[in-house]
Amino acid sequence: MSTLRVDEVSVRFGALVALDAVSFTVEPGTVHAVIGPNGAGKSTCLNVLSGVYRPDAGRVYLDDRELTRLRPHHIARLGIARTFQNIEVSGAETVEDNLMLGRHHLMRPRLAATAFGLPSVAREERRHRTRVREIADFLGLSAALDRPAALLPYGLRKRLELARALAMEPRLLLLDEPVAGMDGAETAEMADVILRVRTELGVTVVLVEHDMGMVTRIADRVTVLDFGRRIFDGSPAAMAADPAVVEAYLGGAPSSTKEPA
Amino acid sequence: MSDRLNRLMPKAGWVAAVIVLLALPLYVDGFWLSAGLVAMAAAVGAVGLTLLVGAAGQLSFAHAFFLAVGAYGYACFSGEPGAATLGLGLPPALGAALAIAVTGALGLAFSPVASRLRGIYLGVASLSLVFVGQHLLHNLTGVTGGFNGRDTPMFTLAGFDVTGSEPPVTVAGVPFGATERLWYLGLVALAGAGVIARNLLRGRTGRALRMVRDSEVAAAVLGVDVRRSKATAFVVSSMFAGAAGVLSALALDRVVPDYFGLLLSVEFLAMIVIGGLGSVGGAVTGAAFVTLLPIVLARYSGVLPLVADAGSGGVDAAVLARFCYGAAVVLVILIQPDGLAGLGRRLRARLGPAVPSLQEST
Amino acid sequence: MRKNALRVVAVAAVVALVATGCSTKATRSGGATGTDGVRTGPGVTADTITLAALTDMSGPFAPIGKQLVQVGELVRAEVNNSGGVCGRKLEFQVSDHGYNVQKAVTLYKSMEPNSLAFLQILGAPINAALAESVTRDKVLTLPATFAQALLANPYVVLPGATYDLELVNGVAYLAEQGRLARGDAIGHIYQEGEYGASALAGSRYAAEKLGLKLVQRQVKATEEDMASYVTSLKAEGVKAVLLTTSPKQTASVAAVAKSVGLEVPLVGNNPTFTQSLLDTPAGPALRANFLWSSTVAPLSADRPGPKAALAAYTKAYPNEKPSYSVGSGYGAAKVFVEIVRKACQNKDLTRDGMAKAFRQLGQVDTGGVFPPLDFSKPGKPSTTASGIAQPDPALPGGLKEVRAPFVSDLAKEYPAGADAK
Amino acid sequence: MSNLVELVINGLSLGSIYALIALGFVVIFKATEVVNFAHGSMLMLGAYVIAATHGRIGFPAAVAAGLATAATVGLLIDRLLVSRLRRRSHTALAIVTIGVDIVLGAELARRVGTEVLNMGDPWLDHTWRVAGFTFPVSRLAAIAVALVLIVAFAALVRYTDWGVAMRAAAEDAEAASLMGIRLGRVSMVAWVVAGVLAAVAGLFLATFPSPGLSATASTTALRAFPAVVVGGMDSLSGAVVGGLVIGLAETLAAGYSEQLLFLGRGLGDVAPYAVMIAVLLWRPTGLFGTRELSRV
Repeated sequence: MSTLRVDEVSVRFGALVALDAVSFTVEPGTVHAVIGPNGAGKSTCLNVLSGVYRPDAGRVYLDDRELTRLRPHHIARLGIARTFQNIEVSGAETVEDNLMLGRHHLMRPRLAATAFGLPSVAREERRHRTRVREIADFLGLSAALDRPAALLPYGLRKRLELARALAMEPRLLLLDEPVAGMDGAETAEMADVILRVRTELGVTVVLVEHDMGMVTRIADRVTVLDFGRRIFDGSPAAMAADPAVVEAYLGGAPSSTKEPA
Repeated sequence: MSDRLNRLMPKAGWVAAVIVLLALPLYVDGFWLSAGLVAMAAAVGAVGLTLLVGAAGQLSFAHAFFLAVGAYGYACFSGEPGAATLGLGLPPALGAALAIAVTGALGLAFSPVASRLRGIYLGVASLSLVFVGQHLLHNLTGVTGGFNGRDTPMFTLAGFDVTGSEPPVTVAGVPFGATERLWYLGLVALAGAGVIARNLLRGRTGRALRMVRDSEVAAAVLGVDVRRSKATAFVVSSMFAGAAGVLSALALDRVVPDYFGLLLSVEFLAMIVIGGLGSVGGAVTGAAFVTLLPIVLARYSGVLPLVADAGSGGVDAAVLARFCYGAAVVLVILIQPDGLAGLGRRLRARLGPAVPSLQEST
Repeated sequence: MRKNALRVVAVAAVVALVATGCSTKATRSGGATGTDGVRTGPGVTADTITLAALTDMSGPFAPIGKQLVQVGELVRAEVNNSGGVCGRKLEFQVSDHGYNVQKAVTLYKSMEPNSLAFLQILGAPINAALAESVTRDKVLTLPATFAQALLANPYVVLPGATYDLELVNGVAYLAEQGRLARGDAIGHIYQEGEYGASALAGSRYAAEKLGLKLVQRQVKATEEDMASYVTSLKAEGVKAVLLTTSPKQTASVAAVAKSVGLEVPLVGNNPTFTQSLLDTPAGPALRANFLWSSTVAPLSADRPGPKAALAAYTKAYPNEKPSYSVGSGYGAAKVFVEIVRKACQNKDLTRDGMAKAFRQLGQVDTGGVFPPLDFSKPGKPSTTASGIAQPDPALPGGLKEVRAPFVSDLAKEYPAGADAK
Repeated sequence: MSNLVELVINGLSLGSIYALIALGFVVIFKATEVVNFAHGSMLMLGAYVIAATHGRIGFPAAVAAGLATAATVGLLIDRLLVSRLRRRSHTALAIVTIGVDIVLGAELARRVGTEVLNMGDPWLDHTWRVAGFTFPVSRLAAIAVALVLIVAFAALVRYTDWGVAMRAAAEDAEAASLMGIRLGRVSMVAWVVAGVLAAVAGLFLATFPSPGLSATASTTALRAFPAVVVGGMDSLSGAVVGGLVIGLAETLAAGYSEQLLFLGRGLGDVAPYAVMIAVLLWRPTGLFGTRELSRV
């Protein structure tokens, strides 16, 4: 189990400060939500964690290992998987092949052996396909294995992306708005899946989310960003009562009390 | 019963195709074999290019350059030592293998540029390889023979002339000369190229390449080293081009710089687009279409209606061939984005149920 | 499943074997002796002799290729109307390679087995690519180019002086006219490849012998704007510019030279000029300074050969604009027919018979299209003479002869042929 | 020294034509993200129409006809192909324009043959001499026209609705379309403008010191590719700078070919591409091109 530590991270795009010295720590085995209004810097934060952006200042550590200077595929190989807000799956590929892509870094890179179709390559493929089917089972995608990803309904595609991330056998899972665009029932299902990922697979989850209800329901801990700055870090219960959060995030009106600001 | 028949049909088709290809030298004359050889050489190159452009999504105009490296490389490694142009006199099979390796190495040398540049910038940058290549081919006369090029060394394998007539072989009354023998070498090369490309596309490498094409960011967070993948695609594609170059050199008897110009690169792009980007079978079909169309039209222009006599100022065979494949490129992208490969898949799907797709789709 | 696949293979194999038994390719025509006692080879039957032309009718040299084929047809009709050769009619097999090497090589393979000889193979890169095959197949060919390297090939028929000799005579002409003196600089703009390399050998030789300083500029066939080359030649103070270029490059050189005040003679090889240049803005500059140094006579020359070629051509193709290729094509076809006639006299219409007849030809008179030709010395040009002409838009072909073909003293000493460097 | 000055003048005047060609590429790329490989054929078509008609209708009317024809072809390519393929990859679109180029190029090459067609321009081979240096009038006209067109075009981009729309589309096509910008119109105008620019460039490419229009004109247009890339595909000022840089590189390499002999003969043709590669290694999106944000 490993701890993710974000230490004074800043990201600027020209004059715009997307993240301003943000720090928080993700404890192993928890579901940690990062929330905030639009433009608060949530996605930027996730992009820094997965190595897509390099911060202008500050560091990110996984246990004692610094991630900030690593390229994204190195970070992925350390066991950090992520999903995207706008689903990034290969539409023309089957669900199974999309999932196999998650196994990429677990398979040995043997170009020549692959080219000449050596039996050992076929054996390795088979082994990973077996595991991929298990993961598909876990997320209820078994029936769709042979279908091209583009033909799946939206909710299933979101789930496929999550399954692909799980196929990487990660220690840490970064989810970018996993329930965006879903209806109530789908949201509930997804929340359930995320909890099972944590409890049954023991994967730590960092969740960027908009949906307040879902966050309070499943997160163990919440970090709230506003205009790139951290304005809160603590338990969901404490967040609901925090005046700064209420002011910034809930537009001045906590949904529970409907009290004017 | 019909179920079994359906399953057997494609297999029988393949077997029949292989037998026809094997028996062809017994029936058709040198022209057709020679045209077929050129098409097979092109097909090997096209398969390589479809890995790069179709699967990895990297537009490249440099293919003609890599073909030239393969062709000239073979001529240098296996050429007569002591002649006017550099020749190391290595055994032809070794020379060919080294030529392919050198092409791959040059692809690797260019890959820092390739992996830094995206999409269209790469396409345009790769144009420069063709022009710089032409410049070198014309100026390094000691190696390339300059404008007039140099002869292709004969291909012999364990004392057997593949591009000659020693020892004499006659099958069913047909003497097997250079063209007939080379035909089989072409078949072996093409089959090898096809199988290797399919293995690569179906496995870990191919999946990674297609993800890089669809989204570099997504590929990277999945643990794919994007730069390395792009470089791999470039190197592998160059090696296919190198093999195609060796085969072209053998088919043409002589390598001349004029052949490896921009037009050739454009023709290769046309092949893989017409065939269907990213499909091995499509690349082969496209190569056959683009190379055979002008040759066949030129040969039979006298018989075809609508085709004016060459030189009469009307639309002659060569112009017609260019119209045809220019229009084919436009039409394929406009109405049949999967190219001939997609068309084939659709036809098969309509003819028989549950026929497994033979192509790696994009 | 596996069993079925095996069965399919077995059936297919049987089918293939049966089919093989009736292969039609097994019978191939070989050498034979006809009833008239004439030995025949590929392309010759009891009543026809087939000659091939592998030419460019759709590429960059299409108009040249087209006119060469057209005059070839005229000569063929003439010969067939007067009874043919050896009681056989001449047939042509024409293919268009569009200046594409790969197409040319493939087409050659289809034409070679059915032709006695190649009346024409057009294009320097194509001739280079086919040189090996031509030697192996021992097939007599006539390339529509005058590069000296071709002389080394015993199966190549090259009527006329080579490019190097054209320039040797051209420079000698300027010196005779007093337009060049010892110590002067002359420029030479030439295309890369055999065309330029061949001409360069001549200009180097002439410059050395006459004590001139030669300033070389190599250009690519695709370059069009000659301004920077001319500017740099002007800076060298050249007194004349030799051109081994495309017509378009010639025009650019002439126009730029005039505009930068470089009013010196421009001497070009035979492929450097076409009549349509005179309609462009470069026309006046060309008329003022251009000299055409060519082994081919201009169409307007007052000799029976060019006159006959022009008359026949304008009669058959009244709407076409004849160029000097009409003359050279006519002369070349005549030479080729002479070779076939000679082979016929020897009763040997085979490839070897053609090669032998070619060397036995002796003096050939093309009515003044080419200077008198002598093919008896392998490796040597058939003549060392070339003439000088000037642009004149009023005449057919746009050129007026100012000096009939001559062999300059310089050319007499020139080690012409395959051994020249 | 005077040699150098004359070469620089040559280079800049040639460069101004490359700039015009490059500008046409960039307009289309900026507005529609299509790399137009048919630009060379459009250029040649415009020039061909001028060459073929000036004898009957006079030079000014022929120029108008040439510009109109090239613009119409631009319009047709946009309406018939580009507008239908907007959702497809840029590579697919680039390849479609290659198809168009093959067809159009084959037909034009067939019509021109090996002739050298006179453009019928009033500048002929006139030159203008100042302080011992010679300036071809046609190239001065080219520079003047290029300047006028570039200024006019810059004004078009800056001050008109279309310009605003094009810049918005270049920033983010999806957002622009959500904001009510008609991408179709942006693309259409871009192709028409590019057609006009191509025809103008074609005219000057085929006038003095070139003797006229020949079948190889469209390959010369290929040399504007390095110009575009050196400047940056989406930068209008980059196109102008790139054009001049490439023109200079080519002319100097040709003019000093003897001094540069160790690099081989015929260097003028390759110099533009060598410069391009050097620039790309230094800045992967050209001198003025927009850099991409994401780091992978």
